[in-house]
Amino acid sequence: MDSNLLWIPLFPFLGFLLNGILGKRLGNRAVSVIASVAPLLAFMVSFGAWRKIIDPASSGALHWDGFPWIWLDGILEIPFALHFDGLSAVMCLVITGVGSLIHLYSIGYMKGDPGYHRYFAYLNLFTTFMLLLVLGDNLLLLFIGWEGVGLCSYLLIGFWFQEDENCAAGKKAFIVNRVGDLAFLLGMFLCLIYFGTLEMSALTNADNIAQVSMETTGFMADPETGTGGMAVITAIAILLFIGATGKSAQIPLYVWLPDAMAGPTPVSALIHAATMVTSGVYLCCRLMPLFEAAPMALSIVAVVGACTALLAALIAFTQNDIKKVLAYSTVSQLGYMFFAIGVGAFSAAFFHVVTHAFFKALLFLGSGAVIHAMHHEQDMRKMGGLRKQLPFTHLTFLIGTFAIAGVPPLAGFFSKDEILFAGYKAGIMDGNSLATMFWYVSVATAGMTAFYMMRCVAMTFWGNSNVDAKLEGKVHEPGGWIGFALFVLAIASALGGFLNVPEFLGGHAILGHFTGLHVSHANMTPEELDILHAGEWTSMFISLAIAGAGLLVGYLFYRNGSGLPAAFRSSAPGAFLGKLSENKFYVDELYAFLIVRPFEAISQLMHTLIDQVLIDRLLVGGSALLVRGFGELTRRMQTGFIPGYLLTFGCGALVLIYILLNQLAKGGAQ
Amino acid sequence: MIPELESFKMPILSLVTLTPALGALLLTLIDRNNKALIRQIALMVSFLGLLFSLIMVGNFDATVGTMQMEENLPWIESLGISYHLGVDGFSVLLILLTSFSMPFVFLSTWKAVDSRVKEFHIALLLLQTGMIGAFVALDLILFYLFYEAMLVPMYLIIGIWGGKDRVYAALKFFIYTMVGSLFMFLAILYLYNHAGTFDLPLLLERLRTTNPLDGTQQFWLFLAFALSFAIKVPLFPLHTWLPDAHVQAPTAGSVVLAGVLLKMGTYGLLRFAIPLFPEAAMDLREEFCWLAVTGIIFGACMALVQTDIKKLIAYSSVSHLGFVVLACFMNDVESLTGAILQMVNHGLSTGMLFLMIGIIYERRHTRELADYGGLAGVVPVYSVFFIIAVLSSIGLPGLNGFVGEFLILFGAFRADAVWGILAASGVVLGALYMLKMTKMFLFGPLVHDANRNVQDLQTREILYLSPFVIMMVWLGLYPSTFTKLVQPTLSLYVQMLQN
Amino acid sequence: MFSLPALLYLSALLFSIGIYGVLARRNILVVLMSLELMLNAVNIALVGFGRVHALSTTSGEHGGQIFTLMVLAVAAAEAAIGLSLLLLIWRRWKTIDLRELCRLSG
Amino acid sequence: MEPLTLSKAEILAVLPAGALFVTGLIQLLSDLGDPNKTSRQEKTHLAMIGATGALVALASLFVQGTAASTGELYAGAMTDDLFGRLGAGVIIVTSLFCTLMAGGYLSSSGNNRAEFHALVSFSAGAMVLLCQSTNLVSMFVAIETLSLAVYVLAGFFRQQKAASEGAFKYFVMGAFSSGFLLLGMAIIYGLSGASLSFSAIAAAGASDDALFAVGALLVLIGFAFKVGVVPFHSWVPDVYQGAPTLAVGWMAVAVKASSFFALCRFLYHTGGGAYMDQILIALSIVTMILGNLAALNQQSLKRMLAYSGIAHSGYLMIPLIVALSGNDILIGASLPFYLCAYAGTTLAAFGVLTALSKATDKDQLGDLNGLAKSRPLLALGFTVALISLAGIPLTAGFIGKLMIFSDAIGAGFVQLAVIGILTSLVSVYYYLRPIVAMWFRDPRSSFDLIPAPWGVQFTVGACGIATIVFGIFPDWLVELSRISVETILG
Repeated sequence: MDSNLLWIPLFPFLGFLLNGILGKRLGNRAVSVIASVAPLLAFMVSFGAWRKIIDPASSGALHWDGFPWIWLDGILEIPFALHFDGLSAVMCLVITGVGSLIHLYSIGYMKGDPGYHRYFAYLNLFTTFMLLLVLGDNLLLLFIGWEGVGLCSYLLIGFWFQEDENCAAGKKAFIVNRVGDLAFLLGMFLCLIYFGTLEMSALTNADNIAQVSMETTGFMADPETGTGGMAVITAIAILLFIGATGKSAQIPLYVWLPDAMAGPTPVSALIHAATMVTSGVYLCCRLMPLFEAAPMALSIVAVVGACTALLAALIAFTQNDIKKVLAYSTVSQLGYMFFAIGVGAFSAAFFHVVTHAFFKALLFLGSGAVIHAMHHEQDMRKMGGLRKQLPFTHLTFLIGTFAIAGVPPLAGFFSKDEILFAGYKAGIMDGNSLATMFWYVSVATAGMTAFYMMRCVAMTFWGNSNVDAKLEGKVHEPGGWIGFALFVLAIASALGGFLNVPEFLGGHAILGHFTGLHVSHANMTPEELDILHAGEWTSMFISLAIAGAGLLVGYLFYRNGSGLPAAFRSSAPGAFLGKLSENKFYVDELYAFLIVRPFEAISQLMHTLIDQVLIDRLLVGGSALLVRGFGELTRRMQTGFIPGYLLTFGCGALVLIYILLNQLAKGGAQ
Repeated sequence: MIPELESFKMPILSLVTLTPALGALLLTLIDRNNKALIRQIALMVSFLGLLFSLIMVGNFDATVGTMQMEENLPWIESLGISYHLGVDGFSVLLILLTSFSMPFVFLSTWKAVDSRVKEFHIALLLLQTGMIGAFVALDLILFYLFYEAMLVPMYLIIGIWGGKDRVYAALKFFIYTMVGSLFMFLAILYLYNHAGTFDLPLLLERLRTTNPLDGTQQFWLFLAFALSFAIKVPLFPLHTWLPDAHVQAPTAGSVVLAGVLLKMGTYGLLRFAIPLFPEAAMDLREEFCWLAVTGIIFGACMALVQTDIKKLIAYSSVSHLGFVVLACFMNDVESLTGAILQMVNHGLSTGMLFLMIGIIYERRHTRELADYGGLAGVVPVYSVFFIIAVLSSIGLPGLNGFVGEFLILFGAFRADAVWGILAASGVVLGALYMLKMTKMFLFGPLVHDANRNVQDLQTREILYLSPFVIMMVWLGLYPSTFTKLVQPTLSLYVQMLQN
Repeated sequence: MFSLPALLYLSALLFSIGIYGVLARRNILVVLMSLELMLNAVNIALVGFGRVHALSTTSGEHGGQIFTLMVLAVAAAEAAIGLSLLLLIWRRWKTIDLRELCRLSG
Repeated sequence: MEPLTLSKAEILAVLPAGALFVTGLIQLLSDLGDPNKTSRQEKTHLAMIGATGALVALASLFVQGTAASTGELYAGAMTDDLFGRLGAGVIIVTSLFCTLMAGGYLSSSGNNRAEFHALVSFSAGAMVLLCQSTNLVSMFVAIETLSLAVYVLAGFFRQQKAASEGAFKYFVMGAFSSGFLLLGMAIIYGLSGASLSFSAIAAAGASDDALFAVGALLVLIGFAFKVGVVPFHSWVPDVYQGAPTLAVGWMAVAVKASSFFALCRFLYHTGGGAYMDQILIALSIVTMILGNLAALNQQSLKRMLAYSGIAHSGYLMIPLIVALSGNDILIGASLPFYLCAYAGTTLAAFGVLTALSKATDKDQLGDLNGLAKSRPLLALGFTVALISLAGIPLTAGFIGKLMIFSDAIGAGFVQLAVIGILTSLVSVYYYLRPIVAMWFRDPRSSFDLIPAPWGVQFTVGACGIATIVFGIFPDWLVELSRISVETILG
């Protein structure tokens, strides 16, 4: 019971309230202070909490019982409770740490924007929800954060709401996420039904999982026979994973993330690179035992992850918007993480979350610095040669690039290597052909990552300047908080890998142990361990080679004066692939063609046909018309003609008498 | 703090119910030209009503599920009709919702309605009595009386102070509602002749023990009741009166209609139709659930293609109340709690949305989405409130809408995964049309010059919108304040149905 | 010779003629006469019944005859009203054709 | 032969009707001289004194006790029981209100003859007798007397073509139906063996005879004509439209009420013969449907109310059916209540029309446009009346419908209740149309009221309030109706 935990999300929330309500009156300076201090305070509280749980004497976790939330005594008890263990500690530190830096960065970046206080309010709110997401002790509370960050993402993508595109992108992000959330919700329902609770500890409890795995009637089984359907545990895992594909931009729901780049760049860094998009991975790690109990689900995760990684990398090849490149790179890296999860390497996935947070934030902030310096020019074709004007930015960006490409000993090297090894082990070493195939995919993707990042660097910083003449001379290094943030993140990207140095390299996999995701090798025989280490070495060399190759090819292609890209594009397959890649494989168009437009057309059609014509005109209006028609008919029967009236009278009387006599003849008097 | 009823011997339910009617009576004595005084008195009366309902809630014993604060007086003895009021978990929140929204409705009309002010306020106050009365009535005829008594003022409100096609809309509203309620009336009379009483508790007792109904009787009687309530809800495909009524009604009318009146339908299902005829309800459960699910999706699809904001929100009501109907047919405490919360939530969020549309309509005199766009820059405060209402409406966790939807969807999913999935897809669609509307309404470039000088919210408007926001957050983060009140009754109810 | 059936047949015949007259004739005057005929046809039956009952009971019951007298009075009043209406119609409409009085309808 | 002596009860029993007849005679006499010598007020006052006198006389009947029947008076020609008194009360009060309204109405139409008052008084007297009559002769005479008076009333505005047409239609058809009525009575008399009074007929066991059913049917047809039951209804809309508005109000309320009271007594006493209930069911269904449907598209308010009146006759037959069906007979008590409620609301409705009509021409739906803006109270009164007619709660009309349909269901006639409900639904539409016109539309014309409108306003107000009061606290009237029906059943 530690109610101090509440302060972690509460500080940013207070910042949000202050800035949101009073922001306009406080002035930009006060807003900046409040906004940046809030996550810093949260960082400090998290840090304190972290110190507490690494104390060997502690239980390794802090817990705040909170208050009843959705609470029906004895029926459904979901508290508003926070839980702080290794996994959430790391996430909290990353969120508040990187978050604080980005807040600071934003002070410089957003200077002079009319929505200054609004921006920081949103950012603080985001931090709040993100922290709630990682601290939530049950899935539903996590879901508050989950949707909350989605909301902030929506608001921040559409931050410059005067542009239609920005709002459309925000809307798209929210809706696509909602689709994922739908599955998440259903997953939670299944958990509630079969586990009877949403508490993390219960969902990861081995006994509970074993019990649910024994469930014979599958999900969506035929109600009569009880057969068919999917194993419950698998269904839960898949549904939750679909939820994760929404938030973490995986196939098929990744389409929103590239569009989300419409928001301010620090937002892209914080939300769409470092923190929010990794929450899907966090979710899977959080529920590791559950996922592990569903191997089929895991293989789906792996396949989806690897495919996403590949697809996004392919698209990244031809993007000219610097942020789009980074966005696809993010999608690709997220795909990596899911691939890792799919092959059972939760620790590696989570490790990659952390390192990715560092270097991707760095890259985005670097790109932001460029964009800022270029007065909101994002097209790389109009850059080039910026190395001279922006040497510091160039340096940090390069560090980020090498980190993501996997150059040792930068952060990305360790995490990516671990992932590739996991694939290697699951595929080649364990002899699983599917895993092998997707291991190849992931290896190829690693090379491609190095390639397109190199392309990005070369187009932006190297070579000849293509900068607009009007801007020439105005481009200069951003200083102040922007530089500071870049600096800190560059260091983190460089050194972050040492958090989890694998055992074969003499490390202790600290992070893996700390978060409890590490698969222990303690029960292996020395021989097995040797084989394992041999594999690890092999895998490392492969990954090194592929990263190096990627970087080299990239450099050769895009170094100054190289005609290779043009030559490639002029070849037939090159032109075809280039077009595909440039147009993002037409996925957006496909969705529009298959889902969005038919849906709207059908809605419109239903509105006209069913709602207006069938129900309102035909049924409602028709019955009214019918009644009124009869009314008119009866009215017309009143002719005003006395003989007619008398005849009616007489006939009426006669008919009645006739009927009566008939009845009497038949039945006699009653 | 809260006055103890025992010491006062206050007929608190009568006070809550009849205060507005007495206020209306008082208003008749006031000079029609003294508009300010009329408005103030109406406001004060509604606040008094709120005060009484707060006292009522304060004295509500959350530990028992049976009827409380009952008042049972003989009324028309010769016809067996009694003045029997009572409150339990089903009604307590709805009464509170009604009393809560009325003062703000009155505040919202200060500028909007300037012709026949006196009649308008009298109609609204009578409407309030009708609504609360329907929630507390435990005698079938008394209920029917209040149920119908709502009809006439609402009809007048739409017809007199409404928009261009108000006559058509009002007539449609009236006839539609009458179709259902007359059949219910017949069913009530049938029940009386069958079991010899109009008194609900007594009737429930007798139907289970001494005077059971056979299958056919149950079937038809249930249909009669359900038809009436389904129209009121409105359940697909009986919903076409709602868009027209909403669009034509003045703001206050829309708010009351969406906020409270529609709940009469689902409340009626829970209070009367299902417990009186449990077997028929079980037999027809599938059909009604399918209709509800269809309504959820259909309403959302319709909302998606609307260009009139009020119409859009009207269709969203069809969708949202589909959830409630779905939950009404799930006999478990979770769903039913969800149903009641969702009723309150819908009242808050849709009520607030209509209030806000009313505010902008006062300034711009159009409800076409195409006439707006880019307002967020012009009216930032307004936009914030609007977005909060939208978020509440699409069920963002942490706000009120989520809690109800979660419970309902859970219940539905547990009963039949297909229903759960289809209904839950309504949540996605909800986000779709709501955000589409928000985008067209608030965001994007400011294309119409007329929107350039729109005034932002005034203090009075902020004042009556803020309580809605507070309630939304309260219900979203600490719903147990309210679920506590509801749960014992629901547990009893579920037990009763299971026997 | 008193025969109730014969009287009744006569009565029925006259009544039918009256009905026919009312239904088929267009002259208001003839219609009025037919209406009188109907009433008086019934009178015949009443007188007949009255006689039978007066004979069969010892109490000196003369209901039928009294009834007949009453009906005669009523018929006279009716005729008066009818004729005055006829006059009115003639003044306002300049017709005594039943079929032309059809302005009010619907 | 017994000496001709009158008991106290016999004298008291004829007093109300007597007062009315005397008033009528005095009015006629006052017209004999110079019509302009006695002023409008004096005639009105006289009529009111007469009606009040009748009311006092009615009250004095209660000296003999409230409930119990005094048995047969005047050798079985009439009786004095609560049922009859209730009917008489409705009629006298209605005549009082009509008199109140008459002054201004008549002077606005330029007609100042006391004849109007005389005719109302005569017909009222006849109606009171009709309610009290217990044998065939007195019933026939009463019904013919009232008819004759009402024929003249219908054509009261002699100068108008429409009035003369309506009156003549009424007369021809009325006389035609009288023939049927009389034939029926003759048959019953012939079968019953020397008795004219209902109780004697019942006692003679004549109702078991097959032919009795024919006789009863013919009597029913006579009454069906009076109350406007389909297919004997054709006169109603035309006469209502042509006749003076006030006279229509009087006809709509009093003729219908008294006829129903008498029919009720006749049927309850004699049992109605074989298959009577089925005939009534058929007539009731046809009447409810046709009346409501035909009212739907009317532009003339008077025609609309005429058809609505026809429809209500259909509803009013349900209690008779219920009573005849042999089920718990007491539930037939809804008839007097419904009639009272109907009387109040109809009076209010016609009161408004009277107030607005300078002569009879202003009865188009559109003429009401915007009434609520210029004459809110009249509009309110009319609205209450319409809502009550539609059977919406908090009005007496609702309670009436409740009792009728409840009785129908209780006696097992669910189909009647269903049809009743369906047709009421239809009726809601046309009752709403005037409300729409009054409240929702902008004024098209000015609303000049007739002179001395206070009488009308008082009537509308009193009837409107009574409609609401009996809608909320109907207990007293319900009990009264119940006891009164009990009395005729003995």
